Amino acid sequence: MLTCCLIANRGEIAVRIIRACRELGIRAVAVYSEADAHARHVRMADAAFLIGGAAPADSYLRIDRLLDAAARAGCDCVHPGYGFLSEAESFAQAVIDAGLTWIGPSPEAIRLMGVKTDARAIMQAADVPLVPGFQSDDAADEAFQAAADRIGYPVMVKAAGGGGGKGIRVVQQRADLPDALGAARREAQHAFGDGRLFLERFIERARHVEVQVLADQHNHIVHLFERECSAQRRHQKVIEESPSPRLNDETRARIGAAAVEAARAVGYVNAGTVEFILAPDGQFYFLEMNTRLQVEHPVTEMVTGVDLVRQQFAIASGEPLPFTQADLHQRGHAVECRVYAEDPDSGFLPSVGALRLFLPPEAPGIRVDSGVGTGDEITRYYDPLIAKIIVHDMTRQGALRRMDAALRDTVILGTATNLRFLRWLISHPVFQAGEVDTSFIERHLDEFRADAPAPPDEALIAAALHDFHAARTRAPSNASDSGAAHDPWSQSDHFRMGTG
Amino acid sequence: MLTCCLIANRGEIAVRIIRACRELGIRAVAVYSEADAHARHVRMADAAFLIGGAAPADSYLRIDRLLDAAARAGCDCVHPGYGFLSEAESFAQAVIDAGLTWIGPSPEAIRLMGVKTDARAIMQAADVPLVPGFQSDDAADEAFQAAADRIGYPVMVKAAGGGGGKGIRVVQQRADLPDALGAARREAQHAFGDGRLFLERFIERARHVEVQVLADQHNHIVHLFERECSAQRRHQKVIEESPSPRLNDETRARIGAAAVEAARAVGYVNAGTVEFILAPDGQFYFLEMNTRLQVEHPVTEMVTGVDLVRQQFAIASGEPLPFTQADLHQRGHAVECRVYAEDPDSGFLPSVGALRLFLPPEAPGIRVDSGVGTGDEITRYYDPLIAKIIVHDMTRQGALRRMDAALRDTVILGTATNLRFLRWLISHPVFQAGEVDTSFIERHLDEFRADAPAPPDEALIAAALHDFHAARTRAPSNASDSGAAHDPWSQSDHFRMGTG
Amino acid sequence: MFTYHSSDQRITVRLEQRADGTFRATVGERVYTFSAEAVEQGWALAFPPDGERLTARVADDGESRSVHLRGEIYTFTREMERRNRRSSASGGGGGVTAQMPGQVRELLVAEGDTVTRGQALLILEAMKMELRAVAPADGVVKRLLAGVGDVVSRGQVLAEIE
Amino acid sequence: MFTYHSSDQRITVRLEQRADGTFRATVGERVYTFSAEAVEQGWALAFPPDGERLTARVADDGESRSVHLRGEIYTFTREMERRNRRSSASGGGGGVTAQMPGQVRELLVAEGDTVTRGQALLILEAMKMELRAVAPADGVVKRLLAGVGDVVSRGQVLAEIE
Repeated sequence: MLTCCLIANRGEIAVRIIRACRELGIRAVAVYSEADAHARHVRMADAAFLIGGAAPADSYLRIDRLLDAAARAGCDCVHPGYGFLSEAESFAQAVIDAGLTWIGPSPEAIRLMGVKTDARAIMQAADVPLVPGFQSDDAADEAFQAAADRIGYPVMVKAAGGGGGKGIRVVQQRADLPDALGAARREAQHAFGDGRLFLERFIERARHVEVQVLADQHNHIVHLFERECSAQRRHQKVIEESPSPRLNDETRARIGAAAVEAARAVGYVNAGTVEFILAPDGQFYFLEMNTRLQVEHPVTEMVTGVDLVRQQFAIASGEPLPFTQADLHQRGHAVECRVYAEDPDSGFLPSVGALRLFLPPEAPGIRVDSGVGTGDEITRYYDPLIAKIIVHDMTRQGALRRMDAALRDTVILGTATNLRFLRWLISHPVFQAGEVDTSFIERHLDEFRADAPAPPDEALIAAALHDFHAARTRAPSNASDSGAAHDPWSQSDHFRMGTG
Repeated sequence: MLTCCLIANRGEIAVRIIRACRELGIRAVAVYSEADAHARHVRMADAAFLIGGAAPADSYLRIDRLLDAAARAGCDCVHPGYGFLSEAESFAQAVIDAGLTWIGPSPEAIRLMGVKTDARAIMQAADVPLVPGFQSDDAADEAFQAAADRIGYPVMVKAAGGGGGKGIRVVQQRADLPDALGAARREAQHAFGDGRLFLERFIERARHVEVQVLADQHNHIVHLFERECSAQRRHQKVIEESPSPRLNDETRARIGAAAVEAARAVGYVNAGTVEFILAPDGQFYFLEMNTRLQVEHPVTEMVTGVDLVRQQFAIASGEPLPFTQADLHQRGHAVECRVYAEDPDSGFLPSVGALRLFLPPEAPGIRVDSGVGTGDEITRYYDPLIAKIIVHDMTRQGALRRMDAALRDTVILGTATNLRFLRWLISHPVFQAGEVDTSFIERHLDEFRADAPAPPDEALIAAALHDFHAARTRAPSNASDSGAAHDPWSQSDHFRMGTG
Repeated sequence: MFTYHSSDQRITVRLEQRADGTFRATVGERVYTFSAEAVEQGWALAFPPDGERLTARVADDGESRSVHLRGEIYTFTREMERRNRRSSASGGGGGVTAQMPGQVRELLVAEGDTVTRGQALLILEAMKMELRAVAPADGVVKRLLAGVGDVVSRGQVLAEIE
Repeated sequence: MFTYHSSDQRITVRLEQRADGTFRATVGERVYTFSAEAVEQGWALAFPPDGERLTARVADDGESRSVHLRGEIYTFTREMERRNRRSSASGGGGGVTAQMPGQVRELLVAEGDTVTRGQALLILEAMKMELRAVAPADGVVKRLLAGVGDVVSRGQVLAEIE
């Protein structure tokens, strides 16, 4: 039995894990950087430890300090969340070496899937379909050139050592390859400390479909069906859904089986996601495996009824999976929108600042996962995710309608957000038809009018009511310096709510 | 296509219906009594009409004013919710006569199921199992006496004209029958204007199991499985769940089929609930049919994935059911707790007053249906329901654990609540074992310690922080007269929240 | 009176509470009647009082105002009353400004009236107190810039004396 | 200092903020160190500052206080400072009370000191202002009832002069 968990993360995923701990009766221990001293995950935890400065390299990436906090709190397990050290073999190993339980796959599985070229080789051996490509750890540009000619253009140059869209170049014609290799190598070296590259055929109008797997310590592996994540802007997922709107049952069964084979090939244990490219002709190809919980895991939870985070703890405790593949079914349709503090009007730049007001939507079939609330700061140090809004309904059409109502009801004032962009996207006929591919947003972004409309008179009247009321009820101590906002002795009374 | 709905109700069910309207693109028109001028359902609606004084007879039961509001707002349909006029044949008929669509069954079906003795006769003809009993519109006490001797003791005296626990007497022995008949007759006459009685065998340690049905206008009737509602205090449901923890698959199939037959026998259309008594020997007997949406409908929504309120609108629009019986499955386990403003320490009397603070629980798998928020009043005029907390999880054990976490996280200050009682009940070994019958709470209530424990030092410290802070930030205009609380010009700034 | 800027537009909003508790707003030239009720960080409004209901949420940050209404967020700026404008007006001997936000309860003079220094010009009600706005100097009431029922903000010019 | 009544118990709570921003509370005879942060209608507390964290929600209604803590609701009453107690104390010539809630910044006298009417006894800081508590009459400081760092409520007796 696990009794006390160090959560080596921040934001909404730390909050999500704390909630799972509450239900399991596990003590939840948070860590935080100086920038997160007042963050929601710190307030919610049963204990919290400061582990360094705002920069991730000085805090959330400091293995020594994380383990020190775990020791001081008496933790017996560590959950890494996603991002930060969640896919760091060295962290998993250090946790295990410290005598703690790692809520995730073995360091060996992380390593095998972490180097994209190694993963390709293992998948090839396991008969998991791969995009035609070329890989070599020490190939000269000439060898890449010859391989690209063989694979055919357009061809994609990718980094062997990492993911997340970094180090990727699409080369349309032969003449552009040398420059692309140079640029991708520099970017990969900078991002991952590993300049190795590989080539893949570039599949046009491809979709991104991924499969959730769960594997216990007793050789049971199941998949929890697919998530469609083709709505991406610059390789970053924006909206995810399950089921995929364009997968027939036969392909669904095959892609699920392929994901299970991929996991089995590396002796995978715990929750993981196998990502595939789906070509317009219905063929799918292994892309990579994420050896951790995924941002978009809630859509799978809603269509399968399985609590993935609780299952992660159960698996790490040695419990067998409580279901077989035959017990699992997709029911209804779930959609997730990632609401970011970013400004579509200025190229989607992060919009930092205080959330003057955040009222999440609430209604049957809506779930909101968020790490912030009214008054919290969106800082420049971390991902500017405000909330994940997830809806579930019997049909895709119903779920999209529910999402539109949810986005409409979401009130976020104080920072710019992508809410209007999300509403534009889900209402687009191509999205409604379920025919978005991974480059759809780039191709159609000019259709989105980012500039906000002029305020109607009702908005001006509401502002006038606010200004009049604010002037009347402002306390005499005008303590509105935000630096002191968290000190109860100088608390600003800027935020107030009516008795209505 | 329905475009504008008059919601002839208040509180959480009015809010629930407004939310369904939002998703369907239907304009939601609220009505309110003078006591509800600032109620949440009024604030959320697209339009709202005052229909009279606080007493239901002067507002929510006034058919003339409801129809007048519908006409003024240009409504084309009426949703009655539950309670009030939802099972009034006369209201359904008046709505139809006014040329509007009634979101519910036909007046005829309401009438047939409304008189309990008539309903018994129809069920008998339809081969739906009935508790052995005796009914006669004009029987003298002697005839009842003879019938009671035949049925056997204990025997139950019930009112023919109504439900809700009124007019019910359990008679343990022959000598007590005459007094019981007299008392029940007076109570029934007073409550329903109908003093007719009937007898039923009293089944000891009985459970209350009900079946949700949906019927469209094209002769399709399905059931959405059962709800277990045995946790009752004085015939009022406290906790409901689905599936029933003690129904085997064979009985589940038979009770579902019986409910469909019951609905078919009265030509039922729209959503309804057939209530059964389940005897310890596994036999079930028809109790009554509720010809409306039920308070506890969310547990069915969570285990079946069907939005019952949206289906009500679809059925009333003439749409066929989008599924057959074979498409419907129960998945996981859902539990609902009714959180009331009532004081278990003084016999569960309603605790009226302002909700000084209401923070509903939020986490994956938790749904909260509520018609009130912080600052709202719980008045003596209506049901003191604050919120329905509904949880869903893969297993009953998981759902109960989740419910305990949800109840723990529910913050309600300002009125007494039954939260501690609910937590006591779900943690009771008999409830955990799924073996509660309808008289369990009465038998075991003395085990519940209603008096709150003494405050720990942390609570006193928190109060001291509050008092110090409140004194410092109180605005100079001490406008705390609650009568003016809703006038923005004299708004009290009593409720404030920190910037943390 | 409140003044806002959106894009290159300058829009004034004048609020007035009526005897029955409902409001009248004049936005530029357009007049609205409505009811308003304070709700969490915003206002439940109905245009007109028995008409369409909507909830507006408002936040401010310095001069910036953002309003959430019908699923859309509108951002604009408030033109703040400038200290120097007020002082220059009174420097000219003639601007009478509101000392606190409130509602004009009664006008005691009319345009063209001759007034003496310290004479009460109008009564302002705010925070359950009455406040008299007085003439800063002897002169003639050139312009009255507020009417009975008007809601005025701190520093707003109420009258000009020449 | 704050006084509460629960059942038949009378419990006093004394708060003190320390230089590092954390707090010390004395509840009856028991001493706690903790950190506190304002959150929506309550406090995020940690006992001690790097120890167990919990969130307490507080509401008041007249003298009644209710606190939600670890899933339980506790209700008790606050003993309010009585006007007449204050006046009777000062009527005796000697009670010095806090004019506003705040924190004791500095003690300027010690018990036993002779003071003259109007002499500053201690400095109270509140709402970013400093306030001097002065002797109401000539006399000797009989008792000092507050120490540096103490958080005091309005009307609380700070010193007695004889």
